[in-house]
Amino acid sequence: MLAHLPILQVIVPLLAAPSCIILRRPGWVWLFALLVSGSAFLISIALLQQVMDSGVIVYELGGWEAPWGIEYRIDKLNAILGLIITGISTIVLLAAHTSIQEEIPEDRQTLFYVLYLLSLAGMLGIVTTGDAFNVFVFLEISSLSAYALIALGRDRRALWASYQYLIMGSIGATFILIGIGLMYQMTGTLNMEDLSRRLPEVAQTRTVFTAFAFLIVGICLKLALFPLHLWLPNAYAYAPSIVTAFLAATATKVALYLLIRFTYSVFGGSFSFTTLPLQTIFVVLGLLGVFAASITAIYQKNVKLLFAYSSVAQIGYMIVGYSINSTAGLTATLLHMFNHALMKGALFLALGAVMYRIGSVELRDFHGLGRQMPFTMAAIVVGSLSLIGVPLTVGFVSKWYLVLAAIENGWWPVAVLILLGSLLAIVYTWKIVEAAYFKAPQAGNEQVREAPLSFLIPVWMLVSANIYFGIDTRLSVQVATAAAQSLFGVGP
Amino acid sequence: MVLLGFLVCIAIAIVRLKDLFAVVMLSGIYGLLSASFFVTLDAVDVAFTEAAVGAGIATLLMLVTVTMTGRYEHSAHHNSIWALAVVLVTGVLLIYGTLDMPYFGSVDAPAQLHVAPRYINNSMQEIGVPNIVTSVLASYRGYDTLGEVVVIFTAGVGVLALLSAVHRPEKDDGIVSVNVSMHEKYLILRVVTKILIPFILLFALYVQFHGDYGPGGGFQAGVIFAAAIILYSMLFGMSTARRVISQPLIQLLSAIGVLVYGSVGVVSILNGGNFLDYNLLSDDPVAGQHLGILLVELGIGCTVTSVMVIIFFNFAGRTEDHMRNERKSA
Amino acid sequence: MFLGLYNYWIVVVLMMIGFYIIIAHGNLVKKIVGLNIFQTSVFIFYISVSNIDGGTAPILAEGFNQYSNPLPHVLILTAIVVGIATTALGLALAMRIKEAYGSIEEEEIQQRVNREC
Amino acid sequence: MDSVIEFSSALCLLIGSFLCLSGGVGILRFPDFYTRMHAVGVTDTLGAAMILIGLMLLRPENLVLFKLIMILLMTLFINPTASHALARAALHSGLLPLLHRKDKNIGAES
Repeated sequence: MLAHLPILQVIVPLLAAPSCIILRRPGWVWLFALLVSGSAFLISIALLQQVMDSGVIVYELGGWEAPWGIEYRIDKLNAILGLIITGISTIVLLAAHTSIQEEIPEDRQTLFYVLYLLSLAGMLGIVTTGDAFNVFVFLEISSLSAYALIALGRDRRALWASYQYLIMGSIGATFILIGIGLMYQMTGTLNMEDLSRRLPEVAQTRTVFTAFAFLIVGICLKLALFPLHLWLPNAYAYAPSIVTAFLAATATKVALYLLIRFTYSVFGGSFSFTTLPLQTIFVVLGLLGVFAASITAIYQKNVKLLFAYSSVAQIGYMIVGYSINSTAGLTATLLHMFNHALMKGALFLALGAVMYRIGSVELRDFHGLGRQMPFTMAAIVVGSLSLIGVPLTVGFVSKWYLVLAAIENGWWPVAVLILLGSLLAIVYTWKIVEAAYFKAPQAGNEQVREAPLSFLIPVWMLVSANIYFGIDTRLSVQVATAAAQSLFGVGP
Repeated sequence: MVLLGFLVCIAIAIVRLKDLFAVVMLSGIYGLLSASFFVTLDAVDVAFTEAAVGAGIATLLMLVTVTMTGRYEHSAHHNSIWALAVVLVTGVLLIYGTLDMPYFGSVDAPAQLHVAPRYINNSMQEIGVPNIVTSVLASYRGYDTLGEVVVIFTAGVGVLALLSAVHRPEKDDGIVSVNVSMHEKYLILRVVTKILIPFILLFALYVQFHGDYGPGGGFQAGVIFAAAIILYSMLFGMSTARRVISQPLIQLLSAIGVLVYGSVGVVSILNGGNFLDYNLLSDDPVAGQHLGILLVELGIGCTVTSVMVIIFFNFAGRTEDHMRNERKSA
Repeated sequence: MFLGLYNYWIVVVLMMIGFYIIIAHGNLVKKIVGLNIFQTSVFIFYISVSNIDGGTAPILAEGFNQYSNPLPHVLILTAIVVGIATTALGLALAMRIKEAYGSIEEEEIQQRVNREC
Repeated sequence: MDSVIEFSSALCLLIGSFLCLSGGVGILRFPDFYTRMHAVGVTDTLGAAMILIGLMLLRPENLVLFKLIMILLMTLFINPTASHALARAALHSGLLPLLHRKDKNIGAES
């Protein structure tokens, strides 16, 4: 059975989704979904271990060898992504039952879990596959289910946000489709490994250049890179809390993975960074994203919207690390992907708890919550500290590596700007702390109690992971470095 | 060439027109014309699907939506200069990209030389199905097709989550009286439909099981099957159709289709092969491939039919509700 | 020399018309129509790639030995299905938006959304 | 024998194409919706039928012949029904035939 782990990781949630329709009862479906996600998590741990020990795992679907059939190819990079996605999804699902009962009508709850599992399966499919067209198919599975999940939000603005996301997402997907088509036309293959062998022969043609440009733009739309981020804040802000926690922690990471996979593995780092002035474009856009989004975040009155803008800013950091184009920079990006998933998972889940108790996440409703919901607010504070990058939290680790990588590359101004960006994070998170601890509760909110344990446990699992990986950095750094090195083709 | 010219004309007309009804009909014609174009380019399977989807289902869904949302588009293009700039840049980039392409129809293009020849030369020995598209679709790249089935299933679940409303079963005499009043109005249509539906179903079955030898397969058959049901429900009223086809049952069917496909893969794992390795379904690899493709196509047909019906029922049901509410408020 | 490419150029024009409808028009249903045109044109591009001079449809038969490339056909079959799935979901959303906001014009909805914020 | 069949099939095809073409001209030249419907509905059914018969004469293989007969039957059923449905829908939504409209105008004037 061990040999089948790569495919099992994807098809377990994929086939569990239709089975939910047969189960029908929301309570059972939740338990079932939790089990499925948990087993996918265990599989991804086993896979990571296997990859770290013995290198790349290849799995031929249908028994057809690579360029003719579709293959799954798992190296260190996708093993990490699989771990992030399944881990976050499992922890978020722990809280889902309580939150969903409050936020979604009874007759839609089963459908919610079906869509959730489909989204999970879609993302896992994207990160494990070694075939360019298969990426497109699974991208659509995950995005279609994400559109529907977002539209399930209670607020009617959720519908509008979801529609905008659908249009932007479909444009992105069609761009990716054009890119894949152009690559296929020039090489005659869809397999990533095979593409990377055959692309250098035709690398100087204008067609390949166009293919590359379309892929990058399409992926950046999905990635919500500034200035293509317009769909993201609203979509995150008005989706059901569980969906926000899950998508914010995983969806953009998957897009970033695609960007890294296509630039480094398929086109090759030297092609990617010489044909287009990619480095300059990305470093400028990344930093602009950090500042523009952080400043917008300061003016938000809705805390979910505030953290959504902060997500755009964090994507900026990851892109800066990526654009440094060195092992150190990529390590920092991968670390930040992992860490940001932990932070944003914890933060949005805690917001879900607030939503559960007071039915709103407007800043003015946070007044006095510090005393009424001490554990939830403490979690938000720790998450915010991590977002700022205070030592002993994960946020510090990734920022540290990012600054080091920038300095190593001689980019002093960039390093300074990264630190300045963190200052902005202090400003916008301070607003929440101020509201929660230094203001008297709003009228009508005096009777609010602490969130139920079904929220607190998953939230604090994520928060303690935040602190644990902030102190003991060996594991995460070792894995991230190994993955970055393997992309650059050095090291073991 | 002429067809492409038509396509451009239609696309420009769609940009200019403000009457959404006309726009939708034109987009249906666009689908049909591109299907004809696919035939001239020897892509019969694709043409079949595009005709069924682009000219059929998509147009139908849009029509239902337009009846609900209103017929005319009124705002001016508010950001057309920006849009034009973006579009021009992308267009120029694409044209620039075409300059190094192998010529249209050239025999020695890389796409013709690398992966495809294996399918053309060996699929007969390896799979034993004359229609190469079917063998690539269901076997060589069977996993993509599983993904495709899941995509359509996702769409069905998504539409359900967005539009489903609790329909109280109407009283029988209500249905009967509506039916009687409709009967006179639509007499000719109803009679002809009753004659046609068995043939449509027969044709769907033919397409389903003939996919190995000619154009067709589970997806196209599913769409045709669904078309028959939709035709029925359009002429005999939604509530009658709802009583014939129960909603929970059809949801169950859409899930079962995916599960059939998936379990073929799981069985091949249990038989000691890789996921979706049909060779191991039977003692003889070619027979195994046949069996696998048959089952898989059944799964596709099942899911596609039920999802299309789910989508249409929910669209139409929602529109009916909306109309009723508007009439009440007016 | 460019005669061999005219096909692609027309396809590019079609794609861009679709793309223009998506981003320039404010009506939600029309945007979906634009998306359809955009995607269909990409399909035409793929199928053009698969075409081969003197080839025939990829169904094995006696007396033919030049077949057009079946792989893009398969990809596009999948992509068409994805397209209809997106269309269905987008239209469903448009219907819900009409119910919730009473309009399907981008500007009017945006105004109402801004007022709520 | 062969040449007779070939000749008659060619004749059928020609007549069919001519009918379709005249239907097309009718759509462009006729004054109002109903007369246009008439032009297309009537000529196209016969035109398509003639073309199909012409093809049947050319291709005597069993399966193809059967398919062509099915298409013919379908056309014979669907075309008139579709025209009927269209005309009904137009009448239902309040579009009056040209003649009718003229009568009314005259009536109003006098």
